[in-house]
Amino acid sequence: MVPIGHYLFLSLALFSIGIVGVVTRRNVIIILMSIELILNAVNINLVAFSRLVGSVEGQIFAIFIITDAAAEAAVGLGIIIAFFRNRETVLADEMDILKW
Amino acid sequence: MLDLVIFYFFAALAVAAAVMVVTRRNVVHSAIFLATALLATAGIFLTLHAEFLFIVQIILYTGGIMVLYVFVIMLVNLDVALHQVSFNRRWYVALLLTAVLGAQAFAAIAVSRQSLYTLPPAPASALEPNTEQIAWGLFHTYVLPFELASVLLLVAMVGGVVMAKKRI
Amino acid sequence: MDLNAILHWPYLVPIICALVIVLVLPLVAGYIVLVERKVMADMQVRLGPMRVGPHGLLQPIADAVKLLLKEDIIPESADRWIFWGAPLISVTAAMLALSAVPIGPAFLIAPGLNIGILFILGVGALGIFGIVLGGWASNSHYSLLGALRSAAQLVSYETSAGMAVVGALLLAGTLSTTAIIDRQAQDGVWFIFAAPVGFFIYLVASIAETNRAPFDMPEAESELVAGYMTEYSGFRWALYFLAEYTNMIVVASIATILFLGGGLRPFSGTAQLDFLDYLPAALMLGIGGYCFYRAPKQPVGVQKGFMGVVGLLCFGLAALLALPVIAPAGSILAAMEPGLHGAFWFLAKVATYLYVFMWLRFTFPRYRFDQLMRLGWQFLLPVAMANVIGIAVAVALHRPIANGGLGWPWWVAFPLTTALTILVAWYLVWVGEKEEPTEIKVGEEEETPVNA
Amino acid sequence: MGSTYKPGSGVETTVLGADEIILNMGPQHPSTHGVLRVKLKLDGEKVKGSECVIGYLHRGVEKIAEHRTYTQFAPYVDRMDYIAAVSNGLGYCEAVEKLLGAEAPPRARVIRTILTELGRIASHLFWLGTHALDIGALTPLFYCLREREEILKIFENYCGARLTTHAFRIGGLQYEAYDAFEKDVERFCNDFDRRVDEYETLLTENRIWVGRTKGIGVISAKDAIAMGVTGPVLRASGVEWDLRKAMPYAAYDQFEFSIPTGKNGDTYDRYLVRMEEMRQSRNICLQAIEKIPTGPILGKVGKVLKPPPGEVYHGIEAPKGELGYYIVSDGTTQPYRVRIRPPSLINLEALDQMVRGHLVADVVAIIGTLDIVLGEVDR
Repeated sequence: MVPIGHYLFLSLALFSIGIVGVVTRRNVIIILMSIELILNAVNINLVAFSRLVGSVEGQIFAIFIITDAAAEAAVGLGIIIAFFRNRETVLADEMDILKW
Repeated sequence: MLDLVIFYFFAALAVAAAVMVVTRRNVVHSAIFLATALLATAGIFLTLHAEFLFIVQIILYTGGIMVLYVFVIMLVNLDVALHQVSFNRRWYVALLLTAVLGAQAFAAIAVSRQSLYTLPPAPASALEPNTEQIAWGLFHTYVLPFELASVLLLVAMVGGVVMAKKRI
Repeated sequence: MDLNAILHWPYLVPIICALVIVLVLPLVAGYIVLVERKVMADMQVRLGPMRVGPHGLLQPIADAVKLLLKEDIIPESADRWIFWGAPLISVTAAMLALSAVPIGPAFLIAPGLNIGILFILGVGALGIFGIVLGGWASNSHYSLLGALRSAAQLVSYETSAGMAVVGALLLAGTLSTTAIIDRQAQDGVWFIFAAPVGFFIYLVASIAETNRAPFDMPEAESELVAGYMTEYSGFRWALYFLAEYTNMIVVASIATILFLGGGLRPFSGTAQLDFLDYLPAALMLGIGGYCFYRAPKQPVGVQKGFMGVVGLLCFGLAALLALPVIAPAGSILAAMEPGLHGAFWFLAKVATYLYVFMWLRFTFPRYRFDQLMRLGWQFLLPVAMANVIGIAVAVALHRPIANGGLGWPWWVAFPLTTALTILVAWYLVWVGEKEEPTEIKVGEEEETPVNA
Repeated sequence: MGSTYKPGSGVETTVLGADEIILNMGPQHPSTHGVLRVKLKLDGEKVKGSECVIGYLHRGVEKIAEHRTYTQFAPYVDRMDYIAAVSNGLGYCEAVEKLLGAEAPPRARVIRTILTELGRIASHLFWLGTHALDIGALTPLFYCLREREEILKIFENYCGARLTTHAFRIGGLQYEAYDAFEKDVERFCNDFDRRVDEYETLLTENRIWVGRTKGIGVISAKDAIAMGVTGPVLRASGVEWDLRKAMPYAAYDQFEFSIPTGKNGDTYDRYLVRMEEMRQSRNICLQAIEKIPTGPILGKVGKVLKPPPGEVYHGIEAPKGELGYYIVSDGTTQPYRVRIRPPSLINLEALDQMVRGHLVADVVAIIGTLDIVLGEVDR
């Protein structure tokens, strides 16, 4: 059994990389993908602790998070398509006015 | 020993792929690396005896969500984005702040390091049979969140359709 | 490490099985292509490949050599690495999916996998990445359109296929492939008889998933040249082909496991019909005999000899299949019987399923893309859901009273719900026909004149 | 559907909306029946406009005619619609005969009719096979080619050539019918009825086939007439116009046959019309072999053809539509000008209107249903 700390550090690494992606990239699609990385890091945490305490509840919540990720991807990508159709761009810093 | 080797293999793969996701200029490459990272995470789940979650990760995340991403990437024109600056102008500030945040979390884990490394994990049999236990939890204990999740998906579906449709 | 330790090494059997699959599968896929061409030729009043070897028996090898020797062209404007790697993704996913398929009780790479069916479905679906990325990396409109069609089609029909699988899983009560087959052995009934509608849905959805005619939109050669494979040539193209045929084997295996009783003999529980155990051997004997009958009629001496060798091979297989049955109970030979015969019946069922694929391909025209989507979402998916509900009800009706069911006999509960499901399907067809052609309005275009 | 035809409509390829792409189909494409290039303006997969680019197979047939004698030019016309070469020859020979004021003897005319109708069947069979192949049905092609092979064998026995037959000569026939000619034709016709039924069992009530062809590429009778569309395409729109009945030539006035017409002018109707035409052609052949008159096969036209100055137009009902020859003679042995009205080219002009609003897959079906031969379109 790999110590649980290993998993936490892995999770932390993925989480930080995801944060870096969200705050530094300009492309909205990559920002969304970075959010997926963050959610994934959370999942690793949950499952690791579920293994530690011997209860599947952590895994059940991981499933909920995956559901949430699916919902987020569907709506987010829908917005991106709608935005791209109007403005022909997918860069976050060009989405700077409320109405066009 | 074998456990550790497998863990480090998947962990290294996940981290390396994650780094590539946020640094690649080409969105398609990013998507491929994200899929790799997600598959590596699935492997991590397998080392944690979460077999059902492993396959859910592959079917839903990699097979479903990532296909959606790739699909959208191909719909929105890529060639323009390739010649644009891919990072913010103040990216170093963001990086610094993230590093601070990461260091804090790192410290937090490191402080409780001892207990995390010595706590005996529950016996692997506690999670067996994995699929049945998850089913029981989902459809019995957490049936209300489960239904709510389905409503969330419905809302997302409607939202996605409304957003992406040209003329409603 | 002595011999005994090696023999009891837990990874020995899986590794042997994996090697067999990786090494033999390309050959098998090649021969499926040959069989397909022969079947096609037979249906189209011609002979098919006849030149390489007797009756074209060596054609797959000639094809493989040709493809290997061809120049590996990577288009100038293609995304080199993705173009290079995409076929590998498809092949890897398809082969990986086979690792959870039990070809008979003895031949299984991952025996303890308690999520077997989901594993096959999920990993097999990853092959879509190879298709989409390959189409995108080619940097060609045809390829991209083919790839997008393929992705949309696969995702759409996976839902229906998944629902059909859920129906069978309700009957089985487990996800493990071996346990599903055991359950069918216990019940004495293959699930195709309990859930014929589910089987039909899975058949249609699996054809669509493997991009076969009449759903071969992604590679519709008359429209998109060759879809996502347009820019591929030589060995990479062959890899895509290998992936496609491996996927066919995978979906056929899923259908065999879930609906056709896996490696079970027909009427495996009926002792009076045990003479069926001789059927495999008899079949092989027949084929071998036919080879010897045809051998003198071959035009060249070499081909005569080759035909004789094929015949001998068949006789050998016949002996292999017959000996365990004849051998006294308890001997080593008799212990091999379940493994050998299980593999035979499993492969026979897979082959039959593939034959249906081919048969349909040469009979039907191709659907149009929107028709395909309409069929998938507006007909197949609702019927699949009705099927799941129907089976759930039937299972509840059939369950013994002691377990909280109603204890209806099998032959009442299942036919009743099947009939109801068919009624739903019929209703959907009726509704669909009433509102059928969503007239494509030409007037819609006029508001934005495209012509100068 | 209203009449939306605008002359000179094409695709503006420089101004594109956000979701629009230009897709080039052909000239090297499996289903453009040769070297047709279609520029499609697509919105997703929906066709917003199309433009045919032709000329990849241009051989200057009309110009060649000006430097050949009337007799020398006859084999060239076979190369236009090479699927139904007999019809081309018939049209040309009759046009020149008209110019000369000569007439082929009765026996020649009946044999011409038989061969032309066999050619029509062969052409329709080839159309059916490739059309079905375009829509994805692989097998009908081979069944169709099996029967076409029988027809080609008859041609081969008759004149030694299978495809570009050059079977006729100005003033009559080049060859006398061979001994078993009537028997061969009769045997083929007797078999053929059953064969057509066989194709129909494969396709006519097939849900996929109906779904792929019904309501696709609709063209109204009014539009069809306005664009000069002829042949089965016109008849499928409900116009009962067939030159064999309207202006009988060869020996068509002697035989009973009907003109099948459609109602909706869609791809399915065109399919039905052509299937029925094959049956009618078979009937004509059966009637004709009963009464092949005896007599000479070549009228008196002389060895050197020198038509009087003047001009003539003669149109026949080729398998694909009205095939017309307009010949101007200046009194020498060579025509001053030959202008050919190829049915495929005129029918192809309807393509743009037929494909608008349909999907890419339908474009293939519509090109197939127009039954074009690029040799004829480009000449």
